Amino acid sequence: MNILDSSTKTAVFICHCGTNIGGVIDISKIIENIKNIPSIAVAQDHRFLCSTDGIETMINSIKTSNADRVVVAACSFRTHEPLFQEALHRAGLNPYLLELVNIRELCSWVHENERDRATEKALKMIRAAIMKIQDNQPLKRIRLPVTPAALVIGGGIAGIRAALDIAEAGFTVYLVEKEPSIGGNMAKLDKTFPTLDCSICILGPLMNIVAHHPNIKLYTYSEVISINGRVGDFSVKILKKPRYVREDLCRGCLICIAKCPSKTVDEFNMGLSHRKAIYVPFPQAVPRIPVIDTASCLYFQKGICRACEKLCPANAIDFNQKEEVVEIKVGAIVVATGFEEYNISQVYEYSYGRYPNIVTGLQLERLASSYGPTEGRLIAPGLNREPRRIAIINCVGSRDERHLPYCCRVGCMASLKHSWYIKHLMPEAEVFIFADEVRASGKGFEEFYRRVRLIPGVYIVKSKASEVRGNPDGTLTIKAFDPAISSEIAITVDLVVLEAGIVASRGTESIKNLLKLGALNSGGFLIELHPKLNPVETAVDGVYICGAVSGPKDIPDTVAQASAAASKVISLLSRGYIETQPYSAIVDESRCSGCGVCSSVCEYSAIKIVKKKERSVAVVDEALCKGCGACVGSCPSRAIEIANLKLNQIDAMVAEILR
Amino acid sequence: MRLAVFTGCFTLVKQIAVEASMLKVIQYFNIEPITPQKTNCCGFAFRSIAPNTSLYLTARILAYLNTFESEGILTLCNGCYLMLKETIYRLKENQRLLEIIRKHLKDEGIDIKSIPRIIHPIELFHDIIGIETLKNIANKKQYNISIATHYGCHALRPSTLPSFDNPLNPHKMENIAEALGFKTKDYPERLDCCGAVLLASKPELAMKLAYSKIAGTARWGFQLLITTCPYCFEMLDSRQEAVMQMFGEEPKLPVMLLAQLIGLQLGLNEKDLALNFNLSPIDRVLPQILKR
Amino acid sequence: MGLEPRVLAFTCTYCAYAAAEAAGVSKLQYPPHIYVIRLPCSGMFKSYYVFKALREGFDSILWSGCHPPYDCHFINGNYKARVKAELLKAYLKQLGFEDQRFRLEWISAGEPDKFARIAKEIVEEAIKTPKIIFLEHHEAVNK
Amino acid sequence: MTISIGIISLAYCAGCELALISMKRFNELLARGAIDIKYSTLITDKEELEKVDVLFITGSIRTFEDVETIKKAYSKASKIIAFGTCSCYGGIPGLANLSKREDIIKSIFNDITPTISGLPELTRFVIPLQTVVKVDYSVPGCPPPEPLIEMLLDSLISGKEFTLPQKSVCEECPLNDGDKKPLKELRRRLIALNDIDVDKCFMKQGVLCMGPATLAGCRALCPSRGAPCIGCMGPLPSSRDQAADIIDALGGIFYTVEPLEKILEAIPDPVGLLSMFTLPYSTIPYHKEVGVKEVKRDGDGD
Repeated sequence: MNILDSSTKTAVFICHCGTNIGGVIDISKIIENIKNIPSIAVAQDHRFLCSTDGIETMINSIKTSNADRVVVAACSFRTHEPLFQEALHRAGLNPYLLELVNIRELCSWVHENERDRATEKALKMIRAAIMKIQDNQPLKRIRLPVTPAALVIGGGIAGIRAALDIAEAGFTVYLVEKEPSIGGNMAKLDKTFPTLDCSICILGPLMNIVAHHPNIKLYTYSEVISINGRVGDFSVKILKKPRYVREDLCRGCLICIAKCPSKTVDEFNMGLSHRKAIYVPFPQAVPRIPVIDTASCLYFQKGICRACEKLCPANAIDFNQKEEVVEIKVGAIVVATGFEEYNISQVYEYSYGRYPNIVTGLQLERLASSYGPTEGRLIAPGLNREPRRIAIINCVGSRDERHLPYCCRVGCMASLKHSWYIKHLMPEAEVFIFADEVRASGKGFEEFYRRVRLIPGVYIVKSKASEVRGNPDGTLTIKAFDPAISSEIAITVDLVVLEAGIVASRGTESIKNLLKLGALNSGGFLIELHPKLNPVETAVDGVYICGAVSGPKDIPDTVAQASAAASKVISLLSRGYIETQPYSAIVDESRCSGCGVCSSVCEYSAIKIVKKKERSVAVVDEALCKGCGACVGSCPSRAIEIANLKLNQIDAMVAEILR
Repeated sequence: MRLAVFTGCFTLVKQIAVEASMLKVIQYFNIEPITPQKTNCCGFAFRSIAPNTSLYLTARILAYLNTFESEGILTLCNGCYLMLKETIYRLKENQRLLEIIRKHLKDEGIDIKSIPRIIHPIELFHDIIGIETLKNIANKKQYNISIATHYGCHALRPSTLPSFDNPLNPHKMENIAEALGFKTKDYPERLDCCGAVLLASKPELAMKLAYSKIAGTARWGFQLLITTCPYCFEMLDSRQEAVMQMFGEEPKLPVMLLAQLIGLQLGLNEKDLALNFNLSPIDRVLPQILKR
Repeated sequence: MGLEPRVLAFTCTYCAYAAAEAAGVSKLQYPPHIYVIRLPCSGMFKSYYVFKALREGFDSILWSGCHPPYDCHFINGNYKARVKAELLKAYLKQLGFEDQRFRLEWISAGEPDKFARIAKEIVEEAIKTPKIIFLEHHEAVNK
Repeated sequence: MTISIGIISLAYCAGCELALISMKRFNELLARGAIDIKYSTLITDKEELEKVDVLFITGSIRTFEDVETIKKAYSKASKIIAFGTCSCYGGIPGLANLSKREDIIKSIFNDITPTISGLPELTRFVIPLQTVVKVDYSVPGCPPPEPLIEMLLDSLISGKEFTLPQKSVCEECPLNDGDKKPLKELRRRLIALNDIDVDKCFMKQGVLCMGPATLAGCRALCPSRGAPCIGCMGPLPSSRDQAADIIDALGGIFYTVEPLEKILEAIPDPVGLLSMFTLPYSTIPYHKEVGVKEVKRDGDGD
């Protein structure tokens, strides 16, 4: 391309930025040089281009010189591009006909002692930008409508809070939970630290509001199986697993459960008790509609029984129910799939799973819970009596390079809470907490720590337990090195509680894959857009994360994050439209061979190969395109380019720098 | 199959039963043992004081055994096994050191030409001879004997080196015992140290460790303990009487080598298996095992 | 003109370019022979740019992006760049070009010092290596 | 009207010339008298090339003899056609640009080099025709595929412009379904070919196929018959570097978080595989030692 033949008119403005640029770079020399380029309509400098005067001067010069594109040599596009784009807009030009050259951060500030060379470099940078802008096109942002509804995946406290917030703002919310009841891990807790609130007493009411909220459509015992589309316009398929109990008829009398003859391990009670084949996971379950577990139901296994069907006063039992796929449209998605305990049988030295009297923190919650397997009496599972001495080991799997490198953030406080439970239920018991440090950094945490520490019979051993060994009589011996007495200690107890590390829940992986979200290697937690500034947004527009799925969290943090995600959703839905970013990929159909490399590398599914007049060509959905250029970088036909950063524009810059 | 058998010092000077039983047993499985004469110490003793010397000593073994045609080196001692395994790992990592060592080896006219497979006895029985073969030997006989397994630390650790079994939860020795028709179970002291390494510097602690192991097996009701390592065998068998006396008890745990146990199943006679060298009360279980 | 080295740095907007700007804010000095071109993402890597820049007279080319595994703003552009860069390096190596003529570096937005250090290194390296001038096709018949 | 044709050959294997003269259509035209072969190294017995309407030049420029041949022939024709990939892009002989000419001579003649005389001297590197002389049409292919030659002959007879296809092999390929998401990791072509599904895109199955970066015109001859494209048709019109284009496509498709040894192993000879036919035409057309002049800088280079 020869700029000498150019019919364009370029205006160039160079900012002194006080002495920041002008003190190093000889701007008058640059102006002299570029004035000789024929296509330059005007070349001006200004002491502070970003001042009101600077902007007004710029607008006037553009108007009087009839320039049709503008190069500004000043500072960072991050801070000043919107300002200068606005100036172009006011001068009647499309804002994307602006090229901002950063001769401050990239030149004057880093070459302060080499003025001549810095001037030469700045000149080259500006000339390269002049060459580049010759091919800039006017661009515009497209507005697309937003479906005023949201999908919340996960019915734990995070999902419940987010769903309620969005529903309260007047938008439809679809809340999907894979278990028969919402409530999540919080429903399993007996009490919450540090206030010792009864967990279900504060969660239960929220669960009931969710169930009856006019704007919330609840899908329990359901899973999200496909998600397509983009921000503002997702179409989602939900698989409703058959309950074999008709939700419209069941009145929740639970006679069926009482009469069911078949028993199996109770998942809600973490394997510590048994439930029936037809069951609700816990008394406060929402919805209060039983589910038949086909794996243990005598009818499904052997074709006999049907006791529940015979006895149901509402005729709600329906053995012929089938899976059902529901399709919904939403504008935004909140992922709140929560956490689960790390599989600590892999932490071999603590012998979990090898002796019955070793339980995890969540199992202890169930043992302590009034609606748990022992109805609130603390019974050691292998001894069938109350334990007298109990050891609690912290950081099991957590902060351990062999397992999970990170802190679970709740184990320390949970261990204190558990000691309190034990002392509350059995004042005579002795509790040993093995913790090499107690992290009590939250509101009221240190106070709670002090309170528990002062309870007689609670001993905190400041050390990591090295091993748990079983004894033939069912008791357990814990070995540790106690730095306080510089000696190895061995303590024999009746029950060991392991505060297990936390990982993202099992269901997270499939949601991650459906949405193409990023996840951490260890723990599988989803990655936020920015750890500091965008903690609930993700790399996929319109998809938000909250709660323990983005990293270990306690309840207050989870709830705060859920509300944050909800407010992001509300602001998106209430605005009603989205604006696409303008730098989308453009396909040159005369070059495109339809080979599909671009559509395969696009992480946002923005490119589809479409048949047009017998030929396959790539078509870009501008609403989905993020302008990352992965397709540009991979297209073997050089048929796809990013608007205003075309191959020949880069070529022109390269050539100009070398001139 | 031809295997070079590296006995190590301790087997030669103290626990000759380890070599005797192993050589007898593997011949039954059509493995031809080569017993080179001019080997040296594996260097384990220098491992912490002069690491490079110990690497050189092991490297010399590798180079020397290179001169024999074999499909691998069977090490009888856990210490030697670790040294050989670790040296291969270190030399692969550090080409410069390998070159230096090769230069010195040249003075003797030997060279590390190929890296042999290092085989632990447990690996030999479990993976090379195979569980199925062992099951055939046992011929569906079941014994009412509960066997405690003792792997020995260096068979499995450090866990960063490649290992023939899960270093934190091994099971191959249990598999072998079960294949032979014995009962076995996990017990807390299973992976504990036998104490042998501390024998020179802290004999009392060493004895205490051995005692805890022997006492542990008694508490969990085992009738027999098996191991493969001559050092562990020394602590748990030969010194059992001394260990128990220190704590005012009588020796009570029969201890056998894995090869001896398999040899008995094969019908080899007790002398051939050097069972007369076992100092632990093996008479308590021997009649039961011999009853066919 | 003449023998002064020329280095071209392709940077991604979110990490490497941000680091270059941050180096400016911190006034970290480095030689002025390095020219920065901003791309949206290192995944926009086109081997053609590197060939072209080398052929046209740049002494070295730096391609920089966000640290693997999770920094990339566009999910995995850096991984795509990595594969291309390695293949390209193997290709250039076979054509006899020194390793330092093409470099791939991960520079996060929080590493302005790393950007300055690499800029310095790469210019110093370029000064040490000879300037290369490609013969045109018609020059092949000049004896 | 009879169109007179001359075929001259530079560094070549005679394949292109054979492909032309053995073609059915060509022989029909010959029989009809529509064309006439005035000169061909293979089938005419003439010393000198006389004036012709169309001159087919096959092979690349490798020796000074080739240079002389061109100089003599160039003015004798009204239309010049670079025929075959060697002529257009350098072709397989172009891979000689990886070695210096001294080394090439030495590797062939070994110690007896000094006693050889009368051999034409090698040019510094292999030159594709179109980089040094203006050609009217380029017809790539190794050898040029039949449909393309037919189009060329038609255009010669009718006087219409001949244009090359603009797109890549993928466009014509029956295996291309517009999706290149890999089903398997990238593997060495020879090893991978043992377990390949011949009705699925090769690229998707982890086999290097040059199709996406190679000019169409062959009707996807190889891929549709169970062999991946090796790129003989040369680069697309928008590019000079098949290698660059295919590297970009490979990197995008087979990106991985794993170490890259496996991918590098899959392409053991990058230049030989990716620029097999086009090295002398690409942006960097030769080994550094073959065609690059190095200028030492002193000090900091002021």
